[in-house]
Amino acid sequence: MQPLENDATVLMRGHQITRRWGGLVALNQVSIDLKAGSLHAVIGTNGAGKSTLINILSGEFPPSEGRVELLGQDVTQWPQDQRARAGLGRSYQRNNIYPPFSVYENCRLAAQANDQKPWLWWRPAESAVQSRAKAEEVMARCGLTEWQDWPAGLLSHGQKRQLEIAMCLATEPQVLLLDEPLAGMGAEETERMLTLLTQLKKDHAILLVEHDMDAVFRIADRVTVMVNGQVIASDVPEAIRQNPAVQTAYLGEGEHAVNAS
Amino acid sequence: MDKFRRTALALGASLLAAGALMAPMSAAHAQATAPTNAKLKVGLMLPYTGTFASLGNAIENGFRLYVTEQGGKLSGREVEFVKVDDESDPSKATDNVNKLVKRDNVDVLVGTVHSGVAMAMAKVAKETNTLLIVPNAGADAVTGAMCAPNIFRSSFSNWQPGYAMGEVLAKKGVKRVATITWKYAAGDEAVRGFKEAFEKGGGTVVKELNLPFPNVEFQALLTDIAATKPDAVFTFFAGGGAVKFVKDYAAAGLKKSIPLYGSGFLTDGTLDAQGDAAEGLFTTLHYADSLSVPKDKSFRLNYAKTFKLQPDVYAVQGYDAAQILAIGLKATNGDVSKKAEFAAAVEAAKIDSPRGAFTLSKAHNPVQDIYLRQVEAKENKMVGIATKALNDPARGCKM
Amino acid sequence: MPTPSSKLFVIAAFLLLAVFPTFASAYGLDFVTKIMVYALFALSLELLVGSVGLVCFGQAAFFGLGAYATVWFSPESDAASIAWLLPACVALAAAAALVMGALSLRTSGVYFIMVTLAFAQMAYYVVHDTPLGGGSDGIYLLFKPVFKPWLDLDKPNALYGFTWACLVGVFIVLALLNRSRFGRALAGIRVNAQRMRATGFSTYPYQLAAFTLSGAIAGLAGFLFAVKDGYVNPEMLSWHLSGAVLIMVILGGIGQLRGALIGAFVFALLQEFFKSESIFGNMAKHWHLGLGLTIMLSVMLLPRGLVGVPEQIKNRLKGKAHAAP
Amino acid sequence: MDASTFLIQCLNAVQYGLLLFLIASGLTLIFGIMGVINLAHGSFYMLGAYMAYALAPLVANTFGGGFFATLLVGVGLAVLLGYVLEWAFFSFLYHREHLQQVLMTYGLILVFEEVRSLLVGDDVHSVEIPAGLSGSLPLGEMMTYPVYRLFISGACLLLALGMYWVFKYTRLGMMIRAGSTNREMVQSLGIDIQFLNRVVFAAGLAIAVFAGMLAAPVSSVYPGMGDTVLIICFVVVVIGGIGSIRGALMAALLIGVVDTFGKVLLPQAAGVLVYVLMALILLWKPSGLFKAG
Repeated sequence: MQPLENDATVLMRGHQITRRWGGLVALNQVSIDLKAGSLHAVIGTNGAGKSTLINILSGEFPPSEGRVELLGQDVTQWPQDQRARAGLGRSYQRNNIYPPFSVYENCRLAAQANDQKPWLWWRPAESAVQSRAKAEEVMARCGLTEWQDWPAGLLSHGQKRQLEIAMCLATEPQVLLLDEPLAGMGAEETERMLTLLTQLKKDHAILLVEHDMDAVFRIADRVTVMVNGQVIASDVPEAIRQNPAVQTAYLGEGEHAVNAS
Repeated sequence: MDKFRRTALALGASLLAAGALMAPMSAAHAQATAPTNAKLKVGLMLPYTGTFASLGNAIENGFRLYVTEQGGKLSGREVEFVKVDDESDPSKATDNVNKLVKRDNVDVLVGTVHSGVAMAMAKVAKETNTLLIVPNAGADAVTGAMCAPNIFRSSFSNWQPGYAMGEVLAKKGVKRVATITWKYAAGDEAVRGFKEAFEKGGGTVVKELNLPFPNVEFQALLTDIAATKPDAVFTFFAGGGAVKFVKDYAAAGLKKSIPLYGSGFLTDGTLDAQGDAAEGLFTTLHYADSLSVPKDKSFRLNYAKTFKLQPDVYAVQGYDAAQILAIGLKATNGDVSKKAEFAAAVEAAKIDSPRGAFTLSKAHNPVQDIYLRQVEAKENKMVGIATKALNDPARGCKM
Repeated sequence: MPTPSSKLFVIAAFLLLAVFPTFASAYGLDFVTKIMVYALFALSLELLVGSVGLVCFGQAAFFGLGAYATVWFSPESDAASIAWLLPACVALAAAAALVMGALSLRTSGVYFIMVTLAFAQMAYYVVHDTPLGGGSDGIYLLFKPVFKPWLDLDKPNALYGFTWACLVGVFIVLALLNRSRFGRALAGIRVNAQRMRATGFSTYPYQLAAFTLSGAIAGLAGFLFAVKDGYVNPEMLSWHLSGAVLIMVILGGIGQLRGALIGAFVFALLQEFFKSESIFGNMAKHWHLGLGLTIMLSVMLLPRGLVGVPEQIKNRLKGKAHAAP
Repeated sequence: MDASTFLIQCLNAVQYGLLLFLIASGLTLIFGIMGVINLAHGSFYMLGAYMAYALAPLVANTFGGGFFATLLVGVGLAVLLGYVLEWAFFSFLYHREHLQQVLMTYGLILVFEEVRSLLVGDDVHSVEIPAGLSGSLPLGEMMTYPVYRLFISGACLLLALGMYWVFKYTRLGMMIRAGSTNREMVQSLGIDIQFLNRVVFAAGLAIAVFAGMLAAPVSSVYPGMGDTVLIICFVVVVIGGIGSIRGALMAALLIGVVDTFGKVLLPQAAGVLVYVLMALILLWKPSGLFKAG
């Protein structure tokens, strides 16, 4: 086992992660670092293994090979909830919220993860001031305050994506794994989300999986390109834009390649 | 709608709704003092649904037949029936009995078939000192550990038919017998009675087979019987289980090589379903077809006339339950509350039953002849008396 | 969250039950005691099905074990004290639930239903077939427990009051629990267990705790039933009883505590109604038919069970359409 | 247990396993494929047995048909009944939670039990084994084996192969399997899912009735017989893996072996063995032995 590099700013690292489903290799020797105060975007065509990577980093299922480190600890064998409590938050590509509960309750329940105290069975959940305050805060940050009493299931798709982020923030994570948060959002909502992400960047390490190229190149500090489960390039945005391998493999020969140069 | 009116409305509505639910229970019944000419309330707690439904009907028919023969009155008191379906479910038994004893204030309780339910009835009868006549359930404990001055039985104890067949096989010189039954009280008690008599007569029970109740897959155990090659097989099954066992036993070809013996319930009320698979089977029971008892002839005639079907042992037991009640009432001229005189009269009486006259033991279980019967042309023909006036040992009865 | 009018309904119901003995007949007292015991039993299942979303088809195992424990632990010669007998029976049922839950919770959905059924059938046959259980004809409770100076459960009024107190107590505990952090977490697990894990809740211990608590409450109901009848029988662990209590909870309406109460009362009263000779004469023998048809009608007309009736009526009156944002 | 007895017990185990599959086969359709928790399956089986008993004389004197003619009439009636039942009581239940189906089918059990008691009464009956199959073959020196039980085993194997073939290789089978996994998708493809559900439900009920009629001569006909098979049928479907015909057959055979040898070798524990088996399997493979299909 290689000694852990103790570069303090790397809050989360995936090291030589491989994942096989029977014969199919979904991820092949993928390594990735998430530094504090920086947003690391991962782009790639559908089926490139982006979601699999997020699922392995978040602990949804273990890697076939390789190691996952979080805040300097080897968390490869840790279950998902343990990683979440250690400061890892994730949002889902498909909406994964509590539809019957109100928007406020969705956020409050997420915030309660850090203040569980199940033995206080006679005290109402409302009395947990800490989770209530946190819920109010994240709703405000994500612009959901006026919808707080609506059942989450009745929100528009864009609003649900914002709620997904809000719930992720409610657990006060240090590392954020965001799976296509901008998918299906209107222009105005996308702008709001990008400003939010740039603010969050300051005090979190963010992994952003996204298809929206313009957004990625505007806010990413580092971009990793994946094709067929492998990393073909990982650099600052400008370098990636020039990188011939990325253009041929990812942007294809077509007109996109022309105006990119 | 402002807040105050809404809460008031809600409170009113819910009180109304909850009240409606309680209404049927609250009718406080006047405690009827029982002057001797008031109606005699008889509480019939029998299975009217489920596997024992036909037995419940037969017992009720038998009981009603005797009452109609007396002109609908017993020692001057008109008989009124209150029926409750016990569903052969012991967990509901206590409440069903309470319904009859506390709500309907019945003078006498008659029931039931399932021995688990009968045990619960016996406990309530003892606690409330209500007269109870058991027309079928053979659990030994009813006239054993649970015996009481106000509890009578007009049927049998599981021990009796088993014991009688044990004597028959011992006398016949049969040496090695295998037994098979469900793993439940009635089966265990019948096999225990059989073993007691058979081993006293020199025989040995080589194998005691049993299977979980109500499993009816007998093939595995029939093969086991064939492997042990006993001289004979003794069994206890009733209802659907009896039909299937007898047919499977014949289909497995064992009927020719290993004779099958059983307590009477193997072939009572099931003969037309069993067809010729039951032909020639020997069973022991306190009743049979073609008895030479005069009372039996008149009983069968009246029964067939009133109910358009042939009576069986359950109808006889229902009929005799009514006789026991009549004897007790005559001695106390209609006052059931005189428990001691009631019991004394019945203990001294000789009950003129279609099965043949019998008396009640100290523990109030019939001391009766157990007939040896053989199946012939879909009838349990009486071929002899297995044991004369067999008295149940009433183990554990302190009366 | 319970609405004000639902709280009032429950308070009114409990008040009515409290005053009922004053004008009840002896049989009425016994009958309502039985229904209250079944309501308590239904509450234990409502905690599982309604709050956590776990459908247990073996709840009668804990009910029966609680009842049998009452007889096993009671001395032959004299009355036991409630102070230690009741906790002992509840503890035994809770222990059984802990073991059964620890194993069953590895499965989910219909497989969970069948595993709980399997364990309950095992408990049934242990009690039915082994000498420990006292065999198929059941065993007697010779002396009913007492609490020296004030309480002798042999007296119907005392038992009625004690049962009422248990029912109200457990209802309040569950109501508090449902709105506590523990309760909200259970609700979250019911709606979306994956999301709960992603935010940091370890779902297995929560489910196991709820399963054990539910077993304990069922054990308490079993204790009361054994004391009421003074007789226990293997049928108290049979799958028929597990099915019946599930029917009560569904009929009453899942997701509301008072649904279990309403379900237990309506299920018992419906049976009484269809069995009564005075109304149906000799058709009373076929009471299953009426009950079965009523249940099928309730599925067709009441999608959210009896609890949902007021709201259904309100919606129809106002024709309120849900205005989506 | 000497060699010949062991072989006979194996035959008993296989025969009981096949009989179990026959009885549970209707449930593999309605519960396994359609996902409806059908507590009334035992009642459908009982309905079949009572039909075999009640229809036999009617068929005999209308057009002189024997056992197999009664079988055909019975299955035909069952398809009609299944069609009507699905339309009346189940067509609106698919979008509601599972427990509503539990409540509906619980009501059905009660109604079937009482209708049977009203129409045919509460006595125990039996059904004649068809003339050609009533013989029996010698088995070891003491026993004989009824030919009819072998016929039932054969019929069961044919049924298993038929169901497996229909579901694996025909368009109808493919549509049904697709419908059970994703109802909305199938609907959007233009397949009339309403009709499909009705066909599968009717087939499920018909197969359960067919099993009841075929097994009646062996099982005899008595009140509450549906109740005794209900739980074991669910055990078969669940152990096999819900939705898997192959799994149900394997599970039935496995239960046949455990039940048969359990009674002989471990009589005191015979009652719990099948449930211990199910608990072990589900804890080892939490979604049954085989995947769907």
